[in-house]
Amino acid sequence: MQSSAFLQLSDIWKSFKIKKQVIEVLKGVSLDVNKGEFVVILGPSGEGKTTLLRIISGLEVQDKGEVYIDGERVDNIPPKDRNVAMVFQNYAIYPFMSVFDNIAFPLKLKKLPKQEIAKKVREVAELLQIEKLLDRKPYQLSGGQKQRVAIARALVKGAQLLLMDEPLANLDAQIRMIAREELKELQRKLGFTVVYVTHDQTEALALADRVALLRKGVLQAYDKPMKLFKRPNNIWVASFLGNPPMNLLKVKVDEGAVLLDEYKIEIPSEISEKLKGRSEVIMGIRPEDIDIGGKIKGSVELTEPLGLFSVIHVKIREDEIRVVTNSSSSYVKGDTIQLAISGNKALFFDESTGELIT
Amino acid sequence: MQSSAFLQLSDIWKSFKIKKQVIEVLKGVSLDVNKGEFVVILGPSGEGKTTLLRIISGLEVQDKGEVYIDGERVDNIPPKDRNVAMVFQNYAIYPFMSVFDNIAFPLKLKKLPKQEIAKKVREVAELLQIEKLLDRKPYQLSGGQKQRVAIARALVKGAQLLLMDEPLANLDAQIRMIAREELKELQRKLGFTVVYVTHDQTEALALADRVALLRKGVLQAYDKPMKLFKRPNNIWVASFLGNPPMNLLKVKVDEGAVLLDEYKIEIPSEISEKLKGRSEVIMGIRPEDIDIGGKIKGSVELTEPLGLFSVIHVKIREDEIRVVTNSSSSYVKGDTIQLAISGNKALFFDESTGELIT
Amino acid sequence: MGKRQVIFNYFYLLPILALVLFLFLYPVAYAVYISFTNFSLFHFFQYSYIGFKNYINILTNPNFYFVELLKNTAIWTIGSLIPMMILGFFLALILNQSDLKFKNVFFSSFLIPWAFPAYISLLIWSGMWDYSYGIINKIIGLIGIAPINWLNNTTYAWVALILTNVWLSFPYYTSIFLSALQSIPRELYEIAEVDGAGMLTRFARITLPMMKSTLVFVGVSGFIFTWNNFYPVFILTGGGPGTSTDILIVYSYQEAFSYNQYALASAYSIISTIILAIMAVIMFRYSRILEGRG
Amino acid sequence: GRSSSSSPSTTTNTSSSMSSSSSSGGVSSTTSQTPVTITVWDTYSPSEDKAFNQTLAAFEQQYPWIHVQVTYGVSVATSNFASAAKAGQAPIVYRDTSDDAGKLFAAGLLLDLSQYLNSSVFSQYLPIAINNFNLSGKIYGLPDNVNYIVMFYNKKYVPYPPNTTAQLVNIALNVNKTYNVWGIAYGMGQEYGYRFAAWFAGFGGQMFNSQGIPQLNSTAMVNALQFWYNLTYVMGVNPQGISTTLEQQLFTSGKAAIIFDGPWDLQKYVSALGSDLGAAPLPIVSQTGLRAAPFIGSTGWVISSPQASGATPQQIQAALLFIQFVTGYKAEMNLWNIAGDIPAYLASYNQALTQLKAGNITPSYLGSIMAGIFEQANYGQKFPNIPQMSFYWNTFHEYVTEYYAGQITAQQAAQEMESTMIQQMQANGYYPDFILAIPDVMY
Amino acid sequence: MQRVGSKRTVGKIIRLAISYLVLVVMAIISIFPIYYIVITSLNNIPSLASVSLGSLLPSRISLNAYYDILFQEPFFVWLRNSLIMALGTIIVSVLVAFLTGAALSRLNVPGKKALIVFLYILTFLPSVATVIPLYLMFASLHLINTYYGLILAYSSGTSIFGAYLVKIFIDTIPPEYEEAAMVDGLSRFRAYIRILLPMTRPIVAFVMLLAFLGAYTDYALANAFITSGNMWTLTLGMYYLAVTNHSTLYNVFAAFSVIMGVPIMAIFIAFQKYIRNVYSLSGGK
Ligand SMILES: Nc1ncnc2c1ncn2[C@@H]1O[C@H](COP(=O)(O)OP(=O)(O)OP(=O)(O)O)[C@@H](O)[C@H]1O
Ligand SMILES: Nc1ncnc2c1ncn2[C@@H]1O[C@H](COP(=O)(O)OP(=O)(O)OP(=O)(O)O)[C@@H](O)[C@H]1O
Ligand SMILES: [Mg+2]
Ligand SMILES: [Mg+2]
Repeated sequence: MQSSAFLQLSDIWKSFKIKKQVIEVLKGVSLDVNKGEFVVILGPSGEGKTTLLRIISGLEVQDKGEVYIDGERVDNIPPKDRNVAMVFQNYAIYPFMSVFDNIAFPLKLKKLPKQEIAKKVREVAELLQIEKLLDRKPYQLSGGQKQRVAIARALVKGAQLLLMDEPLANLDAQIRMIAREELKELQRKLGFTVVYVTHDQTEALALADRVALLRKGVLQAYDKPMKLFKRPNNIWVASFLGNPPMNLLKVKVDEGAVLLDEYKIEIPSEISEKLKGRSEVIMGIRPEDIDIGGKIKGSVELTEPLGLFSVIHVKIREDEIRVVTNSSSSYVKGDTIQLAISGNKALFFDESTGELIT
Repeated sequence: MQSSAFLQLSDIWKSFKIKKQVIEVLKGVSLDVNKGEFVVILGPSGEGKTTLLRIISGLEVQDKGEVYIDGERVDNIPPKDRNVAMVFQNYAIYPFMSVFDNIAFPLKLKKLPKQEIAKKVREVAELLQIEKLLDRKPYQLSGGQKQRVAIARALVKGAQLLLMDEPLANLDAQIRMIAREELKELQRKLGFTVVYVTHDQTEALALADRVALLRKGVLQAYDKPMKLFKRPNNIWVASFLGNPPMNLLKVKVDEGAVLLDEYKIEIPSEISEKLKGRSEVIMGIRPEDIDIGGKIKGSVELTEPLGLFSVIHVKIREDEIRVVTNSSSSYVKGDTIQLAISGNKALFFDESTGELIT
Repeated sequence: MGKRQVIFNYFYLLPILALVLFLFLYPVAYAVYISFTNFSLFHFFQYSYIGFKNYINILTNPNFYFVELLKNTAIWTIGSLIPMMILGFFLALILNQSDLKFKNVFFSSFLIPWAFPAYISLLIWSGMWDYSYGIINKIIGLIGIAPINWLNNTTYAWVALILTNVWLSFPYYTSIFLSALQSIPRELYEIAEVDGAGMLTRFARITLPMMKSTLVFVGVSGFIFTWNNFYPVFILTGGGPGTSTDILIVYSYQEAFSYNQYALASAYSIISTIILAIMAVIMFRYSRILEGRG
Repeated sequence: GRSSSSSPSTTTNTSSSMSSSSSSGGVSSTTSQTPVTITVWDTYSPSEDKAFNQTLAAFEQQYPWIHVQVTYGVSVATSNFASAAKAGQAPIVYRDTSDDAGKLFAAGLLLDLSQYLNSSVFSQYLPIAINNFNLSGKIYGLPDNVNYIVMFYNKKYVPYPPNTTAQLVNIALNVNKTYNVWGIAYGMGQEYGYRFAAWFAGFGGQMFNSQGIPQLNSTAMVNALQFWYNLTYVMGVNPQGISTTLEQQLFTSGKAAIIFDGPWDLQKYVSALGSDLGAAPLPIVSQTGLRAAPFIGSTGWVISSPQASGATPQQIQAALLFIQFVTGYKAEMNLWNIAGDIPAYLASYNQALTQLKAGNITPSYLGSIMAGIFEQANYGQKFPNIPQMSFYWNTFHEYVTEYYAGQITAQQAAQEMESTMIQQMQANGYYPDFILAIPDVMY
Repeated sequence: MQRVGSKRTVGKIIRLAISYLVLVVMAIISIFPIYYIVITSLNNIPSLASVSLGSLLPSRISLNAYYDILFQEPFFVWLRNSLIMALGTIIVSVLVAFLTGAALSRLNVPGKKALIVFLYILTFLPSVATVIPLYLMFASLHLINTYYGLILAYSSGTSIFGAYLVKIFIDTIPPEYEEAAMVDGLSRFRAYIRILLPMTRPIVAFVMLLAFLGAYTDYALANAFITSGNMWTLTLGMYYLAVTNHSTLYNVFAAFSVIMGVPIMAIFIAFQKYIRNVYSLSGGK
């Protein structure tokens, strides 16, 4: 069963019992993470991301399946002996210890000499630019600072595997962006392996070497972020990624084209080939790939100016389409708008399974 | 002192005493909100946004200044008689009441007949698509659902003024976007006046008729969102808005141009006119207005793929510049890149006051 | 692996199991056993099994005062508990006002009755209730009330007992209630205020429901404690006048140590415990205070 | 506490002298006897302990092979003794009141001394004292004192000690009027019947008949109850609802003229009133012409049965020597001289009387006080030590408090006392099959 | 400066005035009996009867009673014994209550609720019924006149009640704190002791108080299981002085009460913060 991956999860199942009801949280998740890789597990809330991390760390024991770290099966090894470090969703900084003591804690447990502890703590604190806070108590820290302390505590151990559970979720948008950059930088510099959980796709795209999309206890996709973004392998992935996400429209297959209501959209012949024999498919088209000024008529429902660009919600019969435009355009509700959808920027999904056709 | 505005704040001052230390939170804030307007108060964490809302609702009493609602001075009127509705940062849903009872609460206080209460609750629940949840207890709700309950409770009163304190902050990115759209829709439909607090600028830009930027207890700016975005009136506003925000670079003023290090950037003559007599100014240029393929040479520090686009961090001497590009470009750290900055897309700020010059 | 962990988890309960079983299992078994015998000072080394005779006697023979004792125990327990909880709650509410000054001073002074050994306080109180020389009659004399023979009249004796007990116990209730009140999120009050609720409405609609589980827990444990609270009655009235303020626990004590009727005393105690246990289990069930979070 | 109140004399004889947990050890010489250790619970008061320690030292000198291991400061010990006995760990030697020890003896916890000592030993004690330790003809303890209540009065208010109740009432009324202090301090409200038994007898009552059946429902009881009710609630010369503690405080602080109490509290009264203190026997009840007769009780030393203490025959022998020694002439003279206990050992008693008559007591007013106390000994009744007696205290208390609380009449109280007591006895199996005949009343 | 909110100020003043009135009255009632005993202890007239309204302000102050207690009686032996028992009870109670509470709140132990209710109900049996069998048991185990016996006896009730309090408290602390420590290298048990225990400080302090009070102020058990004078606790010494010795020394009794009560009050006031925040101070926030 073993592979050369640094972390390997093999067919992990996990369920919880709450008041005699069994909730299946993970249903056969397999995942390989290479040494030095930064893997982000992305998925909606409550779909088992945290549970998966807890199984890796040993805080939770899977019902079925195996976990290997660095080639060794760790299922019978308690958390304290797995040599992983973890950053929790809510930081879990010990409120009764100073920042220094918080960071030094894992080292004290290893019974390192005092001087060495002080040295290591100072190093990692400098790395994270919190060397001035070492004497403070946690309640004297802002959210972003707490964050760094939690990360410092995880880093100081020198563990090869770092598990992070939505570490930036509680930060300001502003600070979040900076923290994100720093973290990525650090990981590159030190080369440790990271499994990072989030439900924020911007974060996932910015940080990940590979993104694992988790939904309903099953891995929906596991690939490079831009690959997933550009060619989502099913409609759920398509509808989950992107902000605003891809428009998904039911279309009729025609000779060399598809029909969106009465509008004909030409498609390249190699795609047309693959759609042969189907009467209806789901067409996916990114909002930014739709141009204004075409034949498809719709009425504007709402315009959201988002600074860099605006999102226009357009109603075409019963379909609502989101279009991203340059922010200088200013449509208001009720305006009629004409759109152009280019068939070679579109993706097509099977109508019943939702899988990508082409 | 009175104007025709529906809500008028006039020179509001407020300070708190904590252990004999006085913290000045608001330092003379004046704000007019018209009937039916959607005003967003935007600012970093801890700068007094919540405090301002609480003063409007009457939960806090200002040290100085006046509050008028619908022409009436309300400083002596307790919160319960101000006929405003409020949504708190953390929802504040009564944990022991069902969803129905939570929403019905303000109506029960008005001693409306039971049937009327039931009717109104049902109406507003349908509006927010939570009619199926009415029998649940709060702990059985997801974050997004709680959110809607809190909004429903605020709406059901039929108050003319709705105060909302980061109502969407705790939601998934996905749900947040949907909730945002619905809220805007609802406000348009029902026409109530909203004062909305957030530190998320995307939200502010998407929702606001006007945005009030609050910082250090002072209104930094108060204008239409796109106006602020495009022509921020000072460097703080410029650095705060946009994700990534505007690049701010110190440049030397030259004849008909400015100098970024050794690179000359031509500027239109009417701007050049205004910069006359200054030796150094701060140039603001949006990351998306910088093009790749020019004369300005830099080295790539980091590329963040963000789906729709990528952000490239470029180092030019000691300046770091963020550039937004099409996501198909793939630069890695250390690559040399050449940039073009067009002088007529740039803004210029006074070097010492930070105010917009042109 | 999971199974082994579950079994291992029982080790955490081992100390309390050991402690309580060690200190109670044998005594309880012994008490049950001798309650079926005629063990007393006069059947000391040789006593014999007499079946349910002690229980039948207690429950049917009017000389054993059972009905009266039960009634008195109920008066004592409920009569003390209700004013204690109301007063404790009321003071906690007052102390919980955010704009109140000198909170610590008042709170500290309220802790004093609790901090002083109850046993000593009771001796002080028995002096204070004295008819001719007690300070209480002197104080009520100041406002023109004739001296009252507190401890020698059933009604007044109950009043004195309950007031003393309230004095002894209200600090405990005040502190628990105060800390529970402080854990209620302030926003709940504020949103209600914005929604138009006045002070009384906020109390009835938010404070009370939010305090429910604390009130029930404190009520149940207070009920159990008061039911078995021996000293106040023992020291202040000794159950008098007559047996009109005698309660089960005090009477059992007298059976055991005045009459040396150990078997009867055990039977009384066991009946009392059974009644209490039934009520406790009902209250635990109903209140769900043992349920987990959420 | 109430258990102690059931017999006030119990509470007078306890102590806490903490000097050491064992005596000063026998002299090393192991003569012909093999060494033996006996355990002793000492219930003396601090002043009595001074006397006891002298006696103890003398004992160990005389019997060096007997090591006496004393536990000092044992208070309210009857129930503790019973618990220890149940565990087989009672002390070998113990000191208790004659009535409480009677219960223990009836329960089989104490040795029948008659089987070990011949009657010549018992005849060395005051007859009433040794008789206090006699149950059904068996002697279970050797007395070290006799105790009973007398009338103490404050000479500042009381011109002459009242000899009849009529005089008592008169003086009380007068004192009340003249000095605005209480005529009498007698806390009826908390009475358990020890002191009241004297008045009951004075009004012609008898607690048990010869079959051991209670005789409380009598006119004597009604009259006695009413007499005190009138003094308290009608004439108002006796304060309502006071405790024994408060009685003493009133008397010592000069706020009451007369108190009925035992010599065990003499020290307090002497130090508070000095030469103003007087003592006399309780008065004659004018209605009956009988003198109020207090219980004359004794405290004394007993030996646990082997089942209770696990004592060996050798230890029993040593214990017998010990209790004879600590109730002997020297020992009781020590107690009399140091603590003022009235001796139960005949020779000591006579010696004390002689001292009194010769006026050898200093200060001199103390002599007349002691004379008054000794005189009371002529007018007492035996303190019943039969097991039934234990039902008297609480029953009496229950109804006397109801009567004084105005809830029942005196007649009802008397009736209820008797019937309740009989019912209690029945319920607990002492009636009618477990009646112990009362030995002849001595006085 | 403008006057803002004057109408609301009136309501506030009335509310606060009533509050202060109630607080002052209750504070007086709380303190009065203790004041009364302090006054009596300083009064050389050893009598309850001599206490009048006027004597509430003493004219003559005397420390005789204190001298008598501290130097005429083996007070410090009693104090030592009381403190040893109280300390032992605190240690046992806190450890047992904490472990049990943690297990109740955190661990999956089937049947734990029923078990704990059962244990709790066992403790309902009044000491009247248990004192003799306990004596027999202690006697055969040689626990009479020992510190251990009493410490165990005191600890059982406090432990189980304390376990409930601890459980309710731990329920409010997110488990991630111990879990972080477990990942960092502690076993579950040690994580409880090193991390969870300090985080439950307020409730642990509260259980300590209950344990202290239970042991320090007990009379009944001490009287039953201690016969040897050098093992006496303060309450036994006090009972001896106040009751056995016929308490004419009312001021001595009062002084004893003061000496005994003051340390407890000091502890209470020092722990005030914790007592007040038992529920709200959970470290998680
Ligand atoms: N100890 C537990 N007992 C019972 N149910 C649990 C337990 N832990 C998690 N669950 C349930 O398992 C599901 C997955 O939880 P998990 O915490 O792994 O989700 P998540 O993906 O991390 O969500 P989020 O993004 O909100 O953190 C949820 O429905 C949750 O209620
Ligand atoms: N009741 C109070 N007592 C003392 N200081 C307070 C009080 N309320 C707010 N402050 C302080 O006033 C400042 C502004 O607080 P406010 O809650 O208005 O900020 P905010 O802009 O809403 O922040 P956030 O975005 O984090 O919610 C903060 O520094 C806060 O610590
Ligand atoms: Mg999670
Ligand atoms: Mg805020």
